[in-house]
Amino acid sequence: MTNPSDPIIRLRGVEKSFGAVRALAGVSLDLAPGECFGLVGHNGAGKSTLMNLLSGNLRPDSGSIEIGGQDVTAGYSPQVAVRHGVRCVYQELSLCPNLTVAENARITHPAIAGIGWRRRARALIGEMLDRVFPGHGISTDDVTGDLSIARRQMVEIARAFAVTEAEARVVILDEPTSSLDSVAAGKLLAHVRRYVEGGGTVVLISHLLGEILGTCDRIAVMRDGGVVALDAASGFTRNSLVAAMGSVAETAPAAARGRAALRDSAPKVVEARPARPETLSLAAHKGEVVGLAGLSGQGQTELLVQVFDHAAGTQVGGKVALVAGDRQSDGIFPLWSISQNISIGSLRQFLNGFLLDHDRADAFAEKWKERIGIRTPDVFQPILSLSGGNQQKALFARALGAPADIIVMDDPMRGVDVGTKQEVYAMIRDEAARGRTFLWYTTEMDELRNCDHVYVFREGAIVADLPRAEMTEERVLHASFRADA
Amino acid sequence: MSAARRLLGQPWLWAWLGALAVWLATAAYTDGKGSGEVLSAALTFGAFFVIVALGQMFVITLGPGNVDLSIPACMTLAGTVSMKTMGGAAGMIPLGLALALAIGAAVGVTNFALIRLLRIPPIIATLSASFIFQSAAIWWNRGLRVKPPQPLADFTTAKIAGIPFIAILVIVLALVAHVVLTRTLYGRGVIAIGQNMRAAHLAGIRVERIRAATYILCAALAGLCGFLLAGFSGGAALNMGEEYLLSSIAVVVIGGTSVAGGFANVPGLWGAALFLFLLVTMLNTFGAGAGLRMVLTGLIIIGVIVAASGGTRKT
Amino acid sequence: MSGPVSPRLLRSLLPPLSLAAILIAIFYLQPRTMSYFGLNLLLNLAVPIALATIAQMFILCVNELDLSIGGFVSLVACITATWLHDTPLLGVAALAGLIAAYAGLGALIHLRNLPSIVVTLGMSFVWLGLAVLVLPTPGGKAPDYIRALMTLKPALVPFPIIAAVGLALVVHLFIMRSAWGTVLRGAGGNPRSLERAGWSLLRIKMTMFALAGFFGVLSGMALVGLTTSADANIALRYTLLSIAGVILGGGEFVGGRISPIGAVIGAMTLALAGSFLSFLRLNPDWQIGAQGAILIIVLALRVLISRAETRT
Amino acid sequence: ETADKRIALSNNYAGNSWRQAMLRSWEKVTGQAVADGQVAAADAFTTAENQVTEQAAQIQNLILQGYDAIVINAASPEGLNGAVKEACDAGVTVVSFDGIVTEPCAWRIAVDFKQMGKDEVLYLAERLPDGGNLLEIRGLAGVFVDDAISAGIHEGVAETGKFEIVGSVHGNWAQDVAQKAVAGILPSLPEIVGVVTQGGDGYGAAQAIAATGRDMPVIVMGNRHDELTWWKEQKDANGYETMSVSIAPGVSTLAFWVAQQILDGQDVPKDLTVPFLRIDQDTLEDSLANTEAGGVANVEYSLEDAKGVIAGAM
Ligand SMILES: Nc1ncnc2c1ncn2[C@@H]1O[C@H](COP(=O)(O)OP(=O)(O)OP(=O)(O)O)[C@@H](O)[C@H]1O
Ligand SMILES: Nc1ncnc2c1ncn2[C@@H]1O[C@H](COP(=O)(O)OP(=O)(O)OP(=O)(O)O)[C@@H](O)[C@H]1O
Ligand SMILES: [Mg+2]
Ligand SMILES: [Mg+2]
Repeated sequence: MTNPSDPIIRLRGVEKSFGAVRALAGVSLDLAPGECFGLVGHNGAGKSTLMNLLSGNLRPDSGSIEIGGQDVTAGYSPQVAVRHGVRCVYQELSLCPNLTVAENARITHPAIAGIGWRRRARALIGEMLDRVFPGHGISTDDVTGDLSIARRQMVEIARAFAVTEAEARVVILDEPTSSLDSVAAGKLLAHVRRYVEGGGTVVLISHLLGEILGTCDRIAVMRDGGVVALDAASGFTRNSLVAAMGSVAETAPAAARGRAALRDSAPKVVEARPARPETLSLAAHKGEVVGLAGLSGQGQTELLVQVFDHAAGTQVGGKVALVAGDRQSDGIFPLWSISQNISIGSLRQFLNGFLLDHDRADAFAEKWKERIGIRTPDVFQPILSLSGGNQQKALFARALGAPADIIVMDDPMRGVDVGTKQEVYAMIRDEAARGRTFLWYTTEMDELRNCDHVYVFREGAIVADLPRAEMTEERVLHASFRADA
Repeated sequence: MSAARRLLGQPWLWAWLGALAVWLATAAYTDGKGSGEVLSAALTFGAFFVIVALGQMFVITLGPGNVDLSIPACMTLAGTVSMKTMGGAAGMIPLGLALALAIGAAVGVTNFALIRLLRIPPIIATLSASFIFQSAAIWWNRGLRVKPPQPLADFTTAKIAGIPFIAILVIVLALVAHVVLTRTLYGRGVIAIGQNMRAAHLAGIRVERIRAATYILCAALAGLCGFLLAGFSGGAALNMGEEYLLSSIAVVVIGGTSVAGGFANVPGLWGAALFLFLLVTMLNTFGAGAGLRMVLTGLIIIGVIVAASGGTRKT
Repeated sequence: MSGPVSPRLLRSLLPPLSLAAILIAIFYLQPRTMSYFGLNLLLNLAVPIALATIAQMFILCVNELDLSIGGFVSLVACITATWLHDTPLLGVAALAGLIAAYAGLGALIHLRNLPSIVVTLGMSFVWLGLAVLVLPTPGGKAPDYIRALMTLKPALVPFPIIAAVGLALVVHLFIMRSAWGTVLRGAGGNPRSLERAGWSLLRIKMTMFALAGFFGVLSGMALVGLTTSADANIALRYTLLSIAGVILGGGEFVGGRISPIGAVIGAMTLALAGSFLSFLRLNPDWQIGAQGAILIIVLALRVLISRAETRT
Repeated sequence: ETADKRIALSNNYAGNSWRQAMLRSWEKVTGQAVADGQVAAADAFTTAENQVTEQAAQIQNLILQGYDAIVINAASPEGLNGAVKEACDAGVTVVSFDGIVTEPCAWRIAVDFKQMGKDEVLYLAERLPDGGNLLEIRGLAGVFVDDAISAGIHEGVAETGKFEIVGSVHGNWAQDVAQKAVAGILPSLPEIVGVVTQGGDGYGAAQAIAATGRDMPVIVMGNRHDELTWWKEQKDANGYETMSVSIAPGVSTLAFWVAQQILDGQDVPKDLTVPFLRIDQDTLEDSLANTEAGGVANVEYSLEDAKGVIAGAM
């Protein structure tokens, strides 16, 4: 049903630079109606920039954009994009937290106005939520700021697919599943398939290659601002995608490393219980990597913060550093440079008496930039000049560089590309071998395989306690859902 | 070329340019007569503004909504209590100074307790508390103006080679504040909190300790200013701090510190303090009536802010 | 067992509860106030404050702060008592011009990305200076129709109460319920999202500032209707009162979280708090301090109650 | 007979020494009157920030509290007329002083501020027959007292024809503000022979002028203790001569007795005038001795004094 000869969107030689950074170096792409188009690439490859051009939020430095055969480059803006049916779900959420779900729908659908608009908005967004995420548990009168990040993501996605007078012809999803657990992600991908089968076009950006391979019709691989491979999905395998992105091919996570013995030999450094009745408690021993699993938003973050704060009722033997997952609200200092963002976690090391030695702090940041591979000319650039994934790497550098015995990680791999992930996994294993303890909340099953011990969370409580040897995907999923649900 | 651009990017530049411009305009109007003396006066009075603005700068840097509106009341309370306690006796000066600082610290603790324990927004908390401090000052000595000890009066009005001694003192104070802001854990913490309080907490910064210290520092500086100003102007009056309410904010922001928090600079404070004093002086010299003078003051402040913004988005 | 009450509902009940508490305290201290005449006297000066608070609310809604509203209301009062009285056409034009100036201020703040605190700080000097120029010494005279309106004695319910309820409802319907108002509030919650959805932030800011200017003008006119004449410093306190009123009413400084009904109630509460104090007959030394104390107590109650609610 | 009558003081500002002295005189005199059973109550109420709206609300509250008379020091001569009218309509006697109100139903104990300003210039004309340049320190812009005194000064300058006002600054009736404003404008001014002030700002001006090393001009003082002390020091050191004039804070007690007399059914004219309190070279020592350190030269009124003032106006 794909008909490449009659594209709905045609990009020709699009270029975009931010100062010295060349984010896009002449990209040409065609998007056909009725296809799901996958876009993958390392962090900072230019994927989000390309989508921002497509949705009118950035102007290309050169090149042209055609929609439905019409050249819209001159004066292209979000308004024009919306008029042509181009919708976008951004990498950073863009709901108004002070408005209800229904009111947020009104923001992107100007057609909902006049008498009875509220009823229509409720119906519109409610139906779409039911369609995409059945059993979502969101009321259209909920204020979005009160929702968990996963539910906000659902609202945002449903809003993009909803149709009023302006049709939705092209929906861009920039890492839509990064905050969703696997069940919700599965529902979304199923909806994407239904949607494209109905003739719509979806651009799907994701670092989860399985998702891309399983959902998309065609896949483009980006590297350093250009498209380096473009083919039907069937023409790629996981390994060939990784190879095209320029990352080392993924190796299977180190299997059980015979570290189960840690539980018996090493001292216990963390003992924590969620504030819920009928919960197991979590323990971590020195040098262990402990996984926190379950659907998203089941109390994992709260427990991590509890450990971080040395809250009453938790026993924590050592200094704690945290890697934030929600980097905008929990991690980044937006006015600071990369160097300042990295070194803030370990400032005490750079004191000469009372005064900070900035040179030492910068050298430290530079070292970590190299070590963790942050893509930037130098560490004095503002942190916001980094792509989402690279910002996340800076947060990793902050925590790993800090003089902490215990590192808690709040779903830290959101938006990190495969190559980097492998490097970070290796780094975590090294650090653990040196005696650091990790508490690692993740929504990705693959990552749990890096853990020595896994606790599954449900509704704020710990419901399963699985040593590495006993952990299987089935057992985790089984524990994640209530028996009666 | 790039040096010029770096200079243009400095947040304090516009305040200094503004100060220079109004000073030159005044000098041109009077054919240069007395412009040295004007500068000397500007240094003296600017010094008082800078003392309180240093504290206000740290508070404002803590982030949106953080501001200390109790500065005038704190100055009055510290000024009246210390003057009355010293009773004009030279030997009591150290005690008076300690008392002024202690009152400032107590005011800061009160402010922070309201903000932290009762979770009242700082703008309202400090304003409400200021009424109580003002009442305390009234109750303490019923508005009597006790004279400062002579050595204190001499100290605050002394000049070295035409430069007011107090200005030198405050320049040193500003240097210390600059180092504190840029080179200490505390300064780093303040700036981090101003950008994102939750992220600062999760990066291991002692958020509440730093916030408390900042409100206490600000009030202590206001206490110091009240003490020195009372010494300078021959006694503490109940309304002595009134002017410092809006001026302290204006000096901080014209000086290039971000009202959205997380970004501060000290050199701009001096520039802005001189600018505000010289601006009023210029308009007085031109003989502008009160109404016109206020209109022009407002428009020129806005003009400087517009010039300094350079259209960049920050926040 | 009854269903759980949403914390948001409880939070929104707090302002009316504090208003009721303070009203009951006043009735207890001075039963005479519990009459048509008493309520009228008790509340009529709260009407201009409520209008100024609504003006401030529009500004706070888009994450700005207006430190000039007091000076602005003073200027409006001066113009109302002079030009609007003597040469109505000129007066109307001047007031319309002031609203336009407010909209322009919004545009300036948005386009140059200026901190509104400083711009409005500067404007507070400008408004006050203009007020001194318009009316160098106190005086002037309120136009008769404004005076007549403000001293209206409708049957049964005193005018200030009708005015407050009407104001709260009209603004609530507009900003909280209408489709357009939703967009305006959204601009406070996440301006970037609005921009991406194709709304012009410039127009939104200008609209909000113009609305603030409009209610500022109403406030000044209502004030002159009560005082019968104006002076340049007449309403300087409104700046802080209006901010406190919005906060007392459950609004927040950032994020577009506002409540017009709360704001009107907050303004009333503040006005009554002052009266409550004078009924207590405190020692003059502490009367000023007590004004601060009562603000603190009312706000602290707000926090304590909402903390207790979240615990259950 | 007023033993069961209740009188309230409505004051609009308490933030300077003059107002504090006024409140204390009120407390002292009325406290005695209450103790003697001359009236049932005489409570003082004050608001914080010199604001019409707050004072109007305060007056309305006093009406509700059922006071028989309200004595007002008003924030504005016109702005309170609405509230004052309401008080009169409710049968409350209203007596205004210092800051008077123009509402016809109220009594006024006025000081001729314009004359006070004019007297300053007339004094200077006498002292400095050759005339010269003057510096004017004004009060708070937009307040009628400031305007009235300034108008008197300008009238005096025009009438005597000897002086030119070369500089005018607003000192907001505050020591430190005056000092700052004068220090700023002074360097640009030619030689000054006299400084005309409004009270509370003379000492600040003297400090600012002393700091420049200029010859000390004749500064008209405003009865504050620090001003008088400074004058005395100068007088002893170099025979410095000037005068000092202001309104006595104790005028609040006169207003109290007038209100009491009205409640007593006496016939009192609506407009009374009190003389301002003037201190000259030869009365300086006496006045200084009678002024509390840090306070303001004061005169308190007794019932007999009040009766005298009323009789004088008939
Ligand atoms: N506003 C900006 N200012 C400066 N540089 C920018 C800006 N936005 C993006 N860049 C740079 O452009 C390049 C491409 O960034 P982009 O966000 O498109 O990457 P991405 O492929 O989406 O990466 P990720 O997978 O990490 O989200 C990066 O090097 C980034 O640092
Ligand atoms: N668990 C949390 N999650 C999110 N934000 C938090 C959390 N705990 C604290 N904060 C935020 O950080 C602020 C600072 O709290 P924090 O515990 O860091 O204070 P602190 O500086 O460590 O105090 P102290 O110096 O007394 O130990 C709090 O006011 C709150 O806004
Ligand atoms: Mg991206
Ligand atoms: Mg702590």
